[in-house]
Amino acid sequence: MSFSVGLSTYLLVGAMLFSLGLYGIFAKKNVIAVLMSIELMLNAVNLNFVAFNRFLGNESVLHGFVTAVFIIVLAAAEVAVGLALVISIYRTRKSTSVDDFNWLKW
Amino acid sequence: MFKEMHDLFQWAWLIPFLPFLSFLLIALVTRRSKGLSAAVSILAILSALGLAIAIGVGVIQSWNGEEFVGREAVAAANWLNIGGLKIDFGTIVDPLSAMMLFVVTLVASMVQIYSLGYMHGDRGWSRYYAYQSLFAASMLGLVISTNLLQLFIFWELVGLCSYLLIGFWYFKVSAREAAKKAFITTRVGDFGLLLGILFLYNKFGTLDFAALSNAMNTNFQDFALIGGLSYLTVMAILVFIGPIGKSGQFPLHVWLPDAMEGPTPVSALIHAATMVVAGVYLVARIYFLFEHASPAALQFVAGLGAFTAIFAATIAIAQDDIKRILAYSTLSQLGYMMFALGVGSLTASMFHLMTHAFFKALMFLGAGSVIHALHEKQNIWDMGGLWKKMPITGWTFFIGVLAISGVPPFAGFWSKDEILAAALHNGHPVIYAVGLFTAFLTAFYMSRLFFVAFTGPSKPENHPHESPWTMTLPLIILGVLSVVGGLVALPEHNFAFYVHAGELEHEAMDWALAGISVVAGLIGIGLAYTIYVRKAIAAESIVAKFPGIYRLLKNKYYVDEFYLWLIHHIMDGLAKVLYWIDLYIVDGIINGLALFTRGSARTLRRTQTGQLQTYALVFFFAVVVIYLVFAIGEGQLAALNPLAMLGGVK
Amino acid sequence: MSAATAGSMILPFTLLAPVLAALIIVFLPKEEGKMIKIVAALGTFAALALSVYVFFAYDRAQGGMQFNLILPWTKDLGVNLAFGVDGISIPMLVLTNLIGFTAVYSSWNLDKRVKEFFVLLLILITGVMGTFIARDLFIFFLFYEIVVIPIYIMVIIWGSTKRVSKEYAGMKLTIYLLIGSAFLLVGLVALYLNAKGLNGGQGTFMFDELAKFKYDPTFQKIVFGLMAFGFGSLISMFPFHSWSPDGYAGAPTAVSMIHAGVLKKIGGYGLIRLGLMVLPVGAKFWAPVIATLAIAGVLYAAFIALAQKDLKYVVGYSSVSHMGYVLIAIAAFNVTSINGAVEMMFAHGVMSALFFSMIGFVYEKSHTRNISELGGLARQMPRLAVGFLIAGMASLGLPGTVNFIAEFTIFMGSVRAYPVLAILGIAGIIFTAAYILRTLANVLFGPRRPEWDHLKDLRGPEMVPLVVLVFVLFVTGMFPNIVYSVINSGVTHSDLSKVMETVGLAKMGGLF
Amino acid sequence: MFDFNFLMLTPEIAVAVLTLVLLAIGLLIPQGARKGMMPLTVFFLLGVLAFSVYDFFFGPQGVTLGGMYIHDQFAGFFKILFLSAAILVALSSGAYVQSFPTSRGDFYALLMGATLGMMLMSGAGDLLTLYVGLELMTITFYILVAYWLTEEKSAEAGVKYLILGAASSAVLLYGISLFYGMTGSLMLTDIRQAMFATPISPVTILASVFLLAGFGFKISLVPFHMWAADIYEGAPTPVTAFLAVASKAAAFAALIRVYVLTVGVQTFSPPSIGGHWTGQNLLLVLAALTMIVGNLIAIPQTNIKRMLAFSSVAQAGYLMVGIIPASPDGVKGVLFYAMIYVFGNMGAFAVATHIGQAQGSDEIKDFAGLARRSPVAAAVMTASLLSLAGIPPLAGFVGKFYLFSAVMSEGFTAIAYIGFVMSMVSVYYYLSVVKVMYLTEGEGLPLVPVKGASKFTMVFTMLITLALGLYPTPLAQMAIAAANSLVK
Repeated sequence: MSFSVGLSTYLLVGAMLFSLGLYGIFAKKNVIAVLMSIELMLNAVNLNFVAFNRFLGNESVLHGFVTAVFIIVLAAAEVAVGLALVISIYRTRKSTSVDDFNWLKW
Repeated sequence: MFKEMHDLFQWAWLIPFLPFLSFLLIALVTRRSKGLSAAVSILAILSALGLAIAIGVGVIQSWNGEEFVGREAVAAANWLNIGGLKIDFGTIVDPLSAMMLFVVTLVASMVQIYSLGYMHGDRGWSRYYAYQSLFAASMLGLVISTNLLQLFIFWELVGLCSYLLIGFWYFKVSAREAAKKAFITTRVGDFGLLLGILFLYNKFGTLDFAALSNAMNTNFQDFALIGGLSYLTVMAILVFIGPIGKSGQFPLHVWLPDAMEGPTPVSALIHAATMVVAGVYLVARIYFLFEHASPAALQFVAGLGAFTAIFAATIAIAQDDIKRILAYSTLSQLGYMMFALGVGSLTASMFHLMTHAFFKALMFLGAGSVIHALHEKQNIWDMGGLWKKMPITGWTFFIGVLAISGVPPFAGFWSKDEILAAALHNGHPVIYAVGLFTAFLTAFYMSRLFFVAFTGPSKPENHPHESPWTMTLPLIILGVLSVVGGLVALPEHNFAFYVHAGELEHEAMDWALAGISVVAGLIGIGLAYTIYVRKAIAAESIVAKFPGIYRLLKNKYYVDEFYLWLIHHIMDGLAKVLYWIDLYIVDGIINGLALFTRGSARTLRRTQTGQLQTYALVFFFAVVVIYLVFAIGEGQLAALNPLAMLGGVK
Repeated sequence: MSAATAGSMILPFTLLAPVLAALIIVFLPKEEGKMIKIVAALGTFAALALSVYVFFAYDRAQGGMQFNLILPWTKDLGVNLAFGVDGISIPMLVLTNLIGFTAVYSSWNLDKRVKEFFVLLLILITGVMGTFIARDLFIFFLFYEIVVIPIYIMVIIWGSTKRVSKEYAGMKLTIYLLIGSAFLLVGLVALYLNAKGLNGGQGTFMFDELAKFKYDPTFQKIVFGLMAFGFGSLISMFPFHSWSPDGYAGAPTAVSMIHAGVLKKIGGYGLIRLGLMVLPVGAKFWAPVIATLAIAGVLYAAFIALAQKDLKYVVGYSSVSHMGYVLIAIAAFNVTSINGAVEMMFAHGVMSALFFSMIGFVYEKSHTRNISELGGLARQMPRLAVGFLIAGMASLGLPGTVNFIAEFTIFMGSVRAYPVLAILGIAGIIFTAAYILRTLANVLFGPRRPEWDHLKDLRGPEMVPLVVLVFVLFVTGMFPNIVYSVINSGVTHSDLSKVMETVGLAKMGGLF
Repeated sequence: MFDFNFLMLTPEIAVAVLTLVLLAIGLLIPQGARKGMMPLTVFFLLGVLAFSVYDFFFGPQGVTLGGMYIHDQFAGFFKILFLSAAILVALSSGAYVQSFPTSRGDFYALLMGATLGMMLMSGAGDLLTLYVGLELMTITFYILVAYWLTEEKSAEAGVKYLILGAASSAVLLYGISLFYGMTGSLMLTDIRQAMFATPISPVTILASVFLLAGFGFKISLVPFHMWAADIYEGAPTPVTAFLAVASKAAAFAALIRVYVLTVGVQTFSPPSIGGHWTGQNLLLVLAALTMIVGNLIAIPQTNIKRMLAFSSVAQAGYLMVGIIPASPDGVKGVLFYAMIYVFGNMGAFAVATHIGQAQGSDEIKDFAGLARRSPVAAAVMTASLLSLAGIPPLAGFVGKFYLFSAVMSEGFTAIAYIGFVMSMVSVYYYLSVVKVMYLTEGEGLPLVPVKGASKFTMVFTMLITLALGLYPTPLAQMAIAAANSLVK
């Protein structure tokens, strides 16, 4: 059976990445890890964009690529803020486990 | 100035209005000063009396022996006028109302004068006269009403006055309860009367007596309504329920004896002479309804009246309280009047109404003077030998006894005889027999009362003294009237000429019947004499012979007990049950809903665990669910294949 | 209309009088209790005087809406700020101000947070008044909901806790009526949209314009059902009445007076103005149900009143019972009965205001409303006893008081449509007499109780409610045409009479 | 061919400049001398507001940046909304911000950043712009929420918001990417065209569901609402206020534009414009759920901010109702309600801010006797809450009337029942606050008179709420114009 790398493959990979990230969000207890999982999801989206842009013909229009760049930038910003917050909460709570962040409830 | 006396008729409205005015005056102005209040009130009622006499004379003048040529209902004013309901108020002057006006104003003024002495020094003096005036106004208004609604309104108002006056000494629990009982019991009767009024209006579009009777005379087709009774019969009976309550017919008679809690003059005026006969008057007013109705209606009236007559008389035998005896005798006499109407003799009934007013008022006032003298003692066995100490009271009371016992030539003789004659001649032998026996009983218990209270040795602890002239004067006047009051029935100027329904139906004096009833009366008196004066037969021995019957009579056939049971166990029980339902079911459902809401809120609140991973989980789970629901809803089952979304892309 | 152009600003002025008073009070220092009360009294009196003027100036022969003032308000919705009165609303308007005026005097001895109390009271009066003079459904509803919150605050602050806590009573009152009004609102929107459709996309809320359209029968049935629930729970129609006894028991005197006196009547008024006039077919469909519930309520509440120990509960249940008469009259749906319904609302308003006012004084002086603890008060407080007695007599429909006229008319009208139900209802007068007389006897009469010897009888300002209300009760009762001339012109001149000719239930003579 | 019309971007540019200026000031001027930043912000914003109001009525309408940025009255309306919200927040936060331990100045810079992001969202003509605006707003909010460094709750709220927010925007992005894949463009107009051609398929459904989830998170639509309460409670009260009114409104702006222009087509919109019943019913169910859950959970709350959080969840439900019919009336209702919601909520939050700052507590029981301790605050709180509950004569009633009459005219009656009944239920918990404020005398609690800017804010919001309730016409006209500029 012949196996050609086509759009579907990229999308499949993207979907897998996304799901992995999702799993990370649910399963990981360390906030840092959770942040990384979110990065995974965003990269999955990037992969989608790039792949679409590549495979939908019309190379001259770079919307997909541009968007990917934008996302990367914003993700970086997000992570920066995220880490800062983690540090600030770690100062007081001496923990980075999401399970401990449950003072606010009900 | 009036050319003819009947020019006065248009001023008839003044008769109730004057007392009403005095009521307002007393209530608003002269409240503080006792003398003024009494003066105003008595002045008003006396001038009303004068007017009533004048109008009476006018009526007699305008009577040519065949028909009444005076102006009847004086022009009426519109009182209520809305879509589908129009009521005019007016005054009617005819022999019937003229007679009633005279009786009422007379007795009322007697009583008010009498009260000067009787109520002397009571702290409620002004209130008393205000009530008296209000009552006079309402009663007179009732008498001259031209239509059923107007009559009903005053009917209720006299009820109110009766309530207020029975409960005049409101701090006495007994008085308070009696007043309440009186109001509610008569209210039951009013319920029927009101229904009658409503249905009559809806059928005939008017409540005016004349108009109604015209409507019935002219091509009105009576029709069967329910239970084989015709429409008019049902109406007649409904309307008659009112009188049952007001005139204390069985089974709504229970309030009248208790009403004796009021001051004695009140009992004389309201619960003997005037208000209680309002029922009789009402039936007389709409007699045409009964005539058009099937005989069943009148038979009902006759039967109930006769039963009440004998029923009350038997109770009276076993009573010891002087006022209660008189009360039961009143009930009995009212029964007399009712069955007189029932057997078709309006004349006789009205005649008896008048004479009874005289001698019963007389006896009540007499009793009052006795009670006054003995400082509120009412049990006849605590009295005795009063005749010598209180001659005027004694003599007048004796006249009253003879009158009610039907001894000629006293007033009662004529009227009672006319009733009995009517009963027999109109073919009601049973009723006649009952009436006759009642006459005997009446004579017996009244003379029992008299002998026990007035003759015999006087009790040492009593220091009775004759009452002041304010009290004895009315006694004398009424006494005279009780003697001569019946003579109007003598053939040459016959009562029936004045008061009758439809064609002249006057019983020619039937001396045979008269003899029989006189004998019955005399036997009664004699029996009482032998038992209570001669002591030939010991009352105790009779009691011992029939203990059951005695207890039954003594306890008034346990009717009151039955009603009490009904009220306390049935009505209040139901009330409690319904209240429970209201609290725990009707309201319970509401509170339940509120509880449910709050409960579910508290549960939902627990979903906010504060765990951000839970939140994320919920988020994505929701996404998946929505996606699947949507896809399946749109029949995109391919969505169930995880890769389908890729395949979908070009 | 001549009268309209002549006095078209008079209704807004009537409405503004209490508002003005409230504003003045806001700027008075809160220590000036006396001054505040006087200002409130003046404001309500001005409103009363104006509305009485309207009452007499109204052209009965011409009928219809008069003293109109119509300003376009919200164009996109088609709301008009429209005021106007006809024979049905005038008695309600007068009643409102009558009770408002006397309510001020019934609260004369109040000394707790006087300022807030009277401001809220005046707002309350304004709101109620507004509902009765509004010619626009939207404005009507607006005013109706304005009153809800002041009542809540007044109940929880100045109320009294007896069988239920005042917080509970207030919240129950508020939420119950609001939920009712929620369904009402749905019906209202539906009606508006439907009329908009029939009107070619131009929305309108004017009552008389809404009444012009012929709505689809099923639609009418649904919407009238919603209104029957909304207005029905407001007029405490069995079984949606359970807020009212608790509410009155918890509320301060003035609120009880206004709530039982007029606020309730908005329900009946709405049913007539909106239900009968706009949705006759729906009304006819629901009439038997309403009539049955009404009579059930009459007897049910009368019996429950027999079992009450707290004065306010007695009157609370009795008002439920009396409203049953109004409802059956509305359901009977003929000229006479509608006349009676409006008259009954007026009569019951005056009577219950008097009753609650007297009870308020009793409670204020003796600090108890428990019937068994009272007794023989006629000796210590004769004036109060007179008022109490008259209120009682009025409530059992004694001739001479306006209540008798109202009941008689209602019976007359409803007997034509529902003979059997009417007879049952009339039987209610017996039980009414029973519980009223019991209450009177146990509170006023009976042996003198030394513990009440210290009570002071009514005097000075306290006499105002007694005198005014009793006067109205008797004058309108002895000369019924005074009020009926207005009501009757309202009923016969409005579209109502036409509607009733077409779909009315009036069977002249009826079964009998 | 590449048009770049500065005139249309004036407000955005102005706010951007302000942001940078504030940042610069924050760097240059020493801590002590930064009292002036609040007034500076406010007055500047007032100018911008004035301009955008003028712009709304008389300014040029059109599309710029090759369609990436739309400048119509719809966007204009929302810009006015954001600016007024920002002004009110700034005004009411003065004292509160002063009590921050550090870097008080940057607070306003961040506020402006968020505002800028919102304005971008409301004007975005393609999904990328939309996303950038969204992130600009959200990321600044992450910081703002956690701004109170010493307050641990604040930090926790920040972290939660960050993680959940980022995850949700990842979902949003994934949806966007799918749309891009299906249509080959990010322009809303192009997407609309393409979607008309495309038959409904699992992908289109998934894409639109993801988009819905992304926006749903921002507008706290049940079941994407879980974060709201915690964040609202943890964040500094002014931030909560801004979050509750402005960011929600911004999300709604974006949602409406996307929903009405693109996603609506063939998925969530009424069949009349090519949608599907399932989508409609799903939205109805979600809206109903939002109203019910929000109102119910609000009942047992004891913390004013948490209570307001759930109430704002419920409000999102009401707004959602207006979107469903995708009709001019509906959109008009949403716009109107969103605007009055700003004033209603800002009033409540201003009082909450004041109390929180003066008494250091957000518990409802600490409002005891407020009627005596600060009549103004109590009155404003009452008015605002009742407006949120939709009690006449306050603006909330008219707003609800618009929303529900719009949806009922499309034939959805059940949702109207739920809506009206739930809003009456909401009266229950609103009134319990009123009860606390008026019933007790609040012995032992300090007098907390309001003064200055915050007093102005409170009274102003109350007056607006009352005025719009009594005479809604002006705002209604604006809303109609805006709605018509969007929905042809």
